[in-house]
Amino acid sequence: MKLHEYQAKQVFADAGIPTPPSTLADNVDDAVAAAEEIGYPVAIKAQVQVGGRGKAGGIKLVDDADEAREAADAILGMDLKGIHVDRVLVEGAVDFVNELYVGVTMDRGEGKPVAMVSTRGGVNIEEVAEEDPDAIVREHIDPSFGMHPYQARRAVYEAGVERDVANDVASVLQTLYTLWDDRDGADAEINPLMVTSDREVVAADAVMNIDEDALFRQPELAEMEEDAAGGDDLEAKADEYGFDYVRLDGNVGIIGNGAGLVMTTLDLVDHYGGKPANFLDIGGGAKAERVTNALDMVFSDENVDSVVFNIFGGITRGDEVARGINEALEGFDEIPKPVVVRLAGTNWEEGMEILNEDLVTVEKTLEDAVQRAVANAEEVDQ
Amino acid sequence: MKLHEYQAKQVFADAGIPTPPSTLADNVDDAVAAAEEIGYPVAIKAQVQVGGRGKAGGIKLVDDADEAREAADAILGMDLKGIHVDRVLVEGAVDFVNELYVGVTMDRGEGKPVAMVSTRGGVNIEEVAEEDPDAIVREHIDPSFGMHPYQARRAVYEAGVERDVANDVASVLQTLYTLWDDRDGADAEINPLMVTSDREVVAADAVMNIDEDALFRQPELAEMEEDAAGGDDLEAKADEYGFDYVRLDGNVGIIGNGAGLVMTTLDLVDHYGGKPANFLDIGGGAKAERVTNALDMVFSDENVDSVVFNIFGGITRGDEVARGINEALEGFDEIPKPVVVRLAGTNWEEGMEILNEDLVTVEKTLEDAVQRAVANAEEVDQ
Amino acid sequence: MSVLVDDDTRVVVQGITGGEGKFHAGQMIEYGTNVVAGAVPGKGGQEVNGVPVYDTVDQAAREEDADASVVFVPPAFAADAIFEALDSPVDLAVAITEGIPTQDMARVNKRLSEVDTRLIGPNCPGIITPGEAKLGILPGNIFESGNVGLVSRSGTLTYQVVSNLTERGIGQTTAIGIGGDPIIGTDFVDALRLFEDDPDTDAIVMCGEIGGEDEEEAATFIDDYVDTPVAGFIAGRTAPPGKRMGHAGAIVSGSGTGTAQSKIDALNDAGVPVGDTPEEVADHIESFL
Amino acid sequence: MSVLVDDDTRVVVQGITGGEGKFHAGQMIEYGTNVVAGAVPGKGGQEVNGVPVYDTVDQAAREEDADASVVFVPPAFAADAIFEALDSPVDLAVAITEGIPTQDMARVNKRLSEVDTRLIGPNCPGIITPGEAKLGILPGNIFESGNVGLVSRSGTLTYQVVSNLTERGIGQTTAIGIGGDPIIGTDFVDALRLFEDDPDTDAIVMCGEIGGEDEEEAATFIDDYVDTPVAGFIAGRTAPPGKRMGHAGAIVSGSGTGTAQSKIDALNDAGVPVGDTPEEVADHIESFL
Repeated sequence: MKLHEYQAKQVFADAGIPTPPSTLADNVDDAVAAAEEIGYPVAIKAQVQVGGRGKAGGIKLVDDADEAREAADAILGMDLKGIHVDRVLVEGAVDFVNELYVGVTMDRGEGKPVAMVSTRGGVNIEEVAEEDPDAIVREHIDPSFGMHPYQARRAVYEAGVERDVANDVASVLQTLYTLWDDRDGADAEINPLMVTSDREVVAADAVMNIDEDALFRQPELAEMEEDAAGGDDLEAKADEYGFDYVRLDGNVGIIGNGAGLVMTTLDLVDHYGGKPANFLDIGGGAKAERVTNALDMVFSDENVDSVVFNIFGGITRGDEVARGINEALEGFDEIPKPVVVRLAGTNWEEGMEILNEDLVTVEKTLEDAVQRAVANAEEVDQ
Repeated sequence: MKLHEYQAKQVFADAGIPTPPSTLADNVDDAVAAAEEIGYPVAIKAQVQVGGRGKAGGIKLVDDADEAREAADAILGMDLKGIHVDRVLVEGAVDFVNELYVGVTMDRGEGKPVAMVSTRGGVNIEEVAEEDPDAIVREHIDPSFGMHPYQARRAVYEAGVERDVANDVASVLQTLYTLWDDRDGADAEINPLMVTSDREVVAADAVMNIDEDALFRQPELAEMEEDAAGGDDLEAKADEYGFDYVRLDGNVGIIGNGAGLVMTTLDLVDHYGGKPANFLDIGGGAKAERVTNALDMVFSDENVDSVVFNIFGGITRGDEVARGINEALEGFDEIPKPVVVRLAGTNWEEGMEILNEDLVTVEKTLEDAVQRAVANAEEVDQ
Repeated sequence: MSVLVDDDTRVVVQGITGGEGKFHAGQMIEYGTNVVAGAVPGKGGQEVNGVPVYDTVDQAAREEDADASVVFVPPAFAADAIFEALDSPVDLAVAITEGIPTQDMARVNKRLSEVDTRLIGPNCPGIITPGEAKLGILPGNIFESGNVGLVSRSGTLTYQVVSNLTERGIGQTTAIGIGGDPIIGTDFVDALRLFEDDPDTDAIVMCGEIGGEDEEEAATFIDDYVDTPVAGFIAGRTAPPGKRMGHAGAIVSGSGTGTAQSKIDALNDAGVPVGDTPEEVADHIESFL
Repeated sequence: MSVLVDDDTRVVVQGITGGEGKFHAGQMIEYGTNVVAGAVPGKGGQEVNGVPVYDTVDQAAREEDADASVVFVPPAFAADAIFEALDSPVDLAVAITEGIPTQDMARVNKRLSEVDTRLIGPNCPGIITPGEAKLGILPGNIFESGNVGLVSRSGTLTYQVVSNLTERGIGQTTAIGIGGDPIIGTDFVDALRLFEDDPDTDAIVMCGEIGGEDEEEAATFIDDYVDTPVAGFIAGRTAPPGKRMGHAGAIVSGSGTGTAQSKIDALNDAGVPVGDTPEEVADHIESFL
């Protein structure tokens, strides 16, 4: 779960990390009023969760009320990479001389947290990571101890942060780690962490991703979630249903249980010449209702021409799946898209007995099921 | 630093450990009023830091206002093992069916914290520890992780706590560990932790010792300190001066630097037939003023007949010591008690040059110095 | 005939009184697994599926002489349950639970470096030695005893590949579902080492997926140490970069590592053929035997 | 001729810009110790006592090829400084600081179990190999090079016993003040092992004190493994039970262990004579040589 910039900034500020003054606005008048209150220059920043906001015109620096009005008017309501902008953060501009990068994330290879510092912060940090990885100093943290103060200092000095601000940067990094740790962060980043002309350190951006699996113990952040979601309607619906769902640009709808098996189904659709319309994992142990919801999801996607339903039961039981498929399809006068079903594993025989074969095509193997679905899609497409 | 029962109970209660209702009172009327407010039966408990309070008459259980008045009157103002009682805690009596013991301390042998649980709580826990150590279950804690919940449960079930209260007892133990850890506890104990007839768990006593070395980061507890001290006047004075001081019952006053050397000086006084009047360690790197204070301390003890001042300089410098001795003694028309000085180590020669040998006797070796001091004491004693 | 578990393995089920724990303990017993105890705080003294329940894993393992534990405990309490298993006499813990916070697993991972106990999972289907013992939720009927070792990051994909093998009459020594989470106990390299050292395992299937670099590390390990022939499968070839597919293991970083292609290339370079379909994987294995 | 430190030892001083650090770094250099750097955050680039200061121990040790560190850092920050040393290239850290919270030291103690770096102290006078190197605050002039190893929990008592030896012309290979805190790095057993393994150490003085059971453990170790003759001294024979004398090491529990008598008995049982006075200790040592 990714927090919006304004939410992350609030979380950081509450923890004592210096941030510029800022106000959230959802209309032009409020944005201009906020700018006047803060004092120029200010930055007007689209609050949408897409990369490259700045380059796409979602951030503008303004020097007076007229410019503020013009910028707010341009940004509010714009579409940034398909996402509608309905709020802006109006933020005091920082007179900076350096842009640093600090971040904390989980290094899954090492199985431990890692804190990172670079003196080459700013928009190109991904390129820096790619081209000159040594420019980002990494300090691994033993999660049983947490971050020792010396580790924050070491990372900061090793990165070559200037000595007169090194203590402040180390302190920000230490706070960022504590936040990441306390709030079950997946990533926490400040890029850029600006050094001002009067040698102060200010977080000019704020990124905070929360581990979805830990939201149960982060009630305050979990409440932010709805607000932070947004984007594709079907993906929002999937969130509601609690599915792992990714929309793709093909026409073969895919439903299965278990990420690896669903990915494999996608791969086979591709292998047999089809194009996957989505990834949809109903998870383990799904009951009939969940199966019905999954079909509803895939039918709602107008790009879908054909559906393959591939279940290999472990905790998921074939009879439950068959019942769900029946329920989903028996409501229709006409089945909207042809559905191929393949059931294997736990209770697959019971499932086959229950399944209404007037409504679906049944195949015994994964390969056959996928090939049939691809063929169905080609037929519809013609 | 040992908290009073009422202080420790407040700290425990604030952390969520169930405690009986209680009120501190420093006069009989307030004590009775508190008892009325709480409702009988109540316990009236002397707030002094001596062991065996109950057996010495410092705790009385009362059933009505008359008894409360009588008990408060008896306890307030009494002397408990030499300590004057000027406050009582009036506390609701608990209708208990079992007395448990839970505690957390540092196991110095293992170099790690240890949590303890026993179903044989109550006044005789020390005897239990002595005679049947297995009746106290010990669970060592890895301080980098802190106490895992399973450890609290394991200790509680292993101790044989009844299943219907096991969760509550484990939760108290977990909280006690967290307190001990957060507040830099040396020991934290609840004895007894009572199980009531309606199967609730209540801390009927509370012990909390704080690591003196950590008081700098426990400002709230450090403020309680003054209140918690009390006792011997000279020991209070030593606290003020910041000396490690223990009053003993002999007549040879002993001042030195470093605990091991001072203890050795005591041992030699004993070895040569004298009786140490005290242990006084001026610590490392003492300046002249500290030396003066130390002499002042020892002279204030009317049992002292003779003083031996034994310094082996490392960070402590002989010239500073000599200056301090001169300053302390030059103020007197007549030196109150004969002082033997032995200087060795850093700057001892400079010290010997400075030292006013009209005021003290100088010996070159520890053995000679102690023997001379013992002889001086015998002389005065006659 | 197997690695890690067999019909001598004496199993404790943590969370045996919960819905999943009870059901799968029953399934495990039905399969023939030697389930000797359950462990659930506060439920000591009860009996579930005919086995005695204890309040702590320690008591269960001590009283019933258990040497393995399976964790069916809800995610909020699962890490603590794993810590408990690691600090008990068992020498194998299998964590089925899905959705354990990653930071909890980082702490577990630290603890794992300090103890000899092995962890499989979490978020995994478990481990099975066909005909002897299953610890977890794998559907026992699709497995058959034989001479192929299988290790997989994905649960249902494992079943798929196993069924492709079993249908051809190719049985398995042991199948290990190592789990798809970012931080797991036993990884590909650990499992490959076990199979390489098992005289009865004549071929190995390794099912990976996009995300992370475990398959790449496994490829290097195979190249250096594994003589037993290995066939691979990598799920997620068509996953678009940067999209999250199902579990956290399946995030493709933009940097060229962690993609299906980089994994396939690494395995191919180590002499491991990678099937395009599960059937092709079975073809490769058949050719080894 | 020595254990742990000699004239090749390259020393970093943590806290070299503070009052004590600066003074004692100067004293160490004057004694001939090879002090190669200081480490103080924010003071990198400065020079103190003629040695360069770095911002981190890592940088200091890397740039100046140091292999030992001495910690003169105030108690509130000392544990972090020790952790820093343990996580740097040095393989010996000597912590002089007195008054470090015990819980901080418990965490340091855990870390010590994970690294190869040795810690001496805290709350100790340091270590000296006479004529070669001193790391700490011991007054160098009372020591003399020779063949007696000395290990002591107490600072000034060490000086006393050393002076009794030196005055008789008995020199020392190395003297180690292990510190009087409840939790310390190197203990009696560690130090005894070092001296036992040192071919130039012909006799050992061990100065203990009341509290804890380290002396009892040392006695067992001596009985089992130490051939080099050992003479002991135990401070606190006249300390009343239950009274706190100076430092936390010196608490007598009521249970019969930790008392001076139990320590003396244990040492005697291991064949170690215990002197009533420092002079008697010197007598014993003289008799060994």
